[in-house]
Amino acid sequence: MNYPKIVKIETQADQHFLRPLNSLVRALLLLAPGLGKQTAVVNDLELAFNEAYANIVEHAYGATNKGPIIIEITLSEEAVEFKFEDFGKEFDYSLVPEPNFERPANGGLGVWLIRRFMDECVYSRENGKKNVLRLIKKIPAADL
Amino acid sequence: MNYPKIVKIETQADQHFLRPLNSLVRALLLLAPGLGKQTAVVNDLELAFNEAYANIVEHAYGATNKGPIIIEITLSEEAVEFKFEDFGKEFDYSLVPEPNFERPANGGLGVWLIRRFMDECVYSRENGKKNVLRLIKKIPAADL
Amino acid sequence: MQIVEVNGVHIIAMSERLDVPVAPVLREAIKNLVEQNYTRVIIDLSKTKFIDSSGCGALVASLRSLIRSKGDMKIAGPSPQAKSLFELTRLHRVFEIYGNVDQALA
Amino acid sequence: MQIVEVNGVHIIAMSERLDVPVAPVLREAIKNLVEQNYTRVIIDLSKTKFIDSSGCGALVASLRSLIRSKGDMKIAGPSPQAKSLFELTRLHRVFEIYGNVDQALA
Ligand SMILES: Nc1ncnc2c1ncn2[C@@H]1O[C@H](COP(=O)(O)OP(=O)(O)O)[C@@H](O)[C@H]1O
Ligand SMILES: Nc1ncnc2c1ncn2[C@@H]1O[C@H](COP(=O)(O)OP(=O)(O)O)[C@@H](O)[C@H]1O
Repeated sequence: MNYPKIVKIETQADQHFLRPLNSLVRALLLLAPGLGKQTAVVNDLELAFNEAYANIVEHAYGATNKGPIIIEITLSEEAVEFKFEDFGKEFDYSLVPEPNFERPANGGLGVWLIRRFMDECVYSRENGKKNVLRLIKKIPAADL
Repeated sequence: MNYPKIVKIETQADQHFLRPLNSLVRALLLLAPGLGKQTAVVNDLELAFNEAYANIVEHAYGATNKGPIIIEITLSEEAVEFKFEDFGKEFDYSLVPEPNFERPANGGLGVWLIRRFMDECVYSRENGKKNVLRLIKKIPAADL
Repeated sequence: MQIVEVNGVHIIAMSERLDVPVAPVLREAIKNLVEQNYTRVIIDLSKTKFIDSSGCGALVASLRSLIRSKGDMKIAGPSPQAKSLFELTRLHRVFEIYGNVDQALA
Repeated sequence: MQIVEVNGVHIIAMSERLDVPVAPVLREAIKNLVEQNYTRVIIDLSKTKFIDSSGCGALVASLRSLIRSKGDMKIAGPSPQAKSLFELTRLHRVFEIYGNVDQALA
């Protein structure tokens, strides 16, 4: 099979699509070379994907603002990349504080989990209107 | 929730993507208004989607020719539409003969099943290079 | 999501996913129970394969609201994904976690 | 896909999907059995939730090749989706279909 394999998806920003997209991502990951048996890594990647999409719907667009989310998933033999593009609010991921683990809250874990599960989390604002978030994880060697 | 809901997907033509795409389609359909409890209809739609994608990979492109498949899924309250676009061989779906049910063969059921499960199956060749296949199914009223 | 009552304890069995679409449903269910003064709850996660941050948030909010009403909340049967998420977020120190509903009831 | 032998009958248990990626694997497995003169086969579909036209094609090809070698092929435990597909394509008149493997073995 020839790598990288790339899937592009575009939806309106809508939590409705979270579960169908997660199903696609999970099935894709389980077919990736080196990930099929690493359920824990697949779980982490699915969660990171889920948090990033959910945040864009909830925070970049919010209840009143609507627009598309454009996703590109790249599977190679070494890494998995999720790229998200949206036209909502500008946002600096690096400003999100660490959660206060001594005082658990009703939220505030999503960005921390994304960072924790992915090796790279790169955000850029393009042309003053597009948010681009690239999440990359190197595929760990399977313990045999 | 606001309908229609539209998802666009683009992949290289590759049977590798069949199962992940089927997972997405199935999960989307189960969320569509009026389809959640109609498992048999969801099965039929999933199968039609699967056959159309598989045929484009195998027949429109084939082993040597490579190119993208662009999919648009539209869920409305009345209908489900799958639109497939590819840049492979031209093909007239209406020329596919009925299977010979007296003499079962190793193949030749795909297009017949698509027609059988969908209400409309419209093919067009655009600009002498693009194949566009639109499959539409009206959502049947659920038997209560 | 399904709720049954056993000896004054309400067991809320979550379905396959505890994520953005269901997190508010869980919070609403807890609110309704607290309003009726039912404050002893077990959240049964034995069918739940996937929890996300909104699910964790809903569990924290539920626990808080039950404790505020002098009740308690136990979590039963988390999957490996749920367990490792609770540990990572230190929520395993905050939640009372049991292997299954029977153990949580005992 | 898993193959076990019981009293000279080979039971091939298909996994969740009998579709484009596995159809050729099934055909290859049948070819290997026939080459070794094992021609009595049960295809166990009890775990299989989804069959497509390539799956039907592989079953027809398998049946043909086994009959040509004076063997037989039974299908056990098809799901509602598989059953309705077999009926629609009239394959239920061609296949010997049983509720489960035990009935097919009996
Ligand atoms: N894509 C985004 N666009 C704008 N703001 C965001 C985005 N993602 C996260 N945020 C902001 O960062 C905060 C922390 O996000 P997160 O860790 O996911 O927790 P939560 O979503 O539960 O608040 C959010 O409350 C929001 O203010
Ligand atoms: N998208 C397509 N592009 C070109 N040819 C096609 C396409 N789909 C089907 N065909 C042709 O129609 C025939 C019948 O297709 P189908 O009913 O799916 O059966 P099968 O794929 O098993 O042959 C194929 O063998 C192929 O020649």
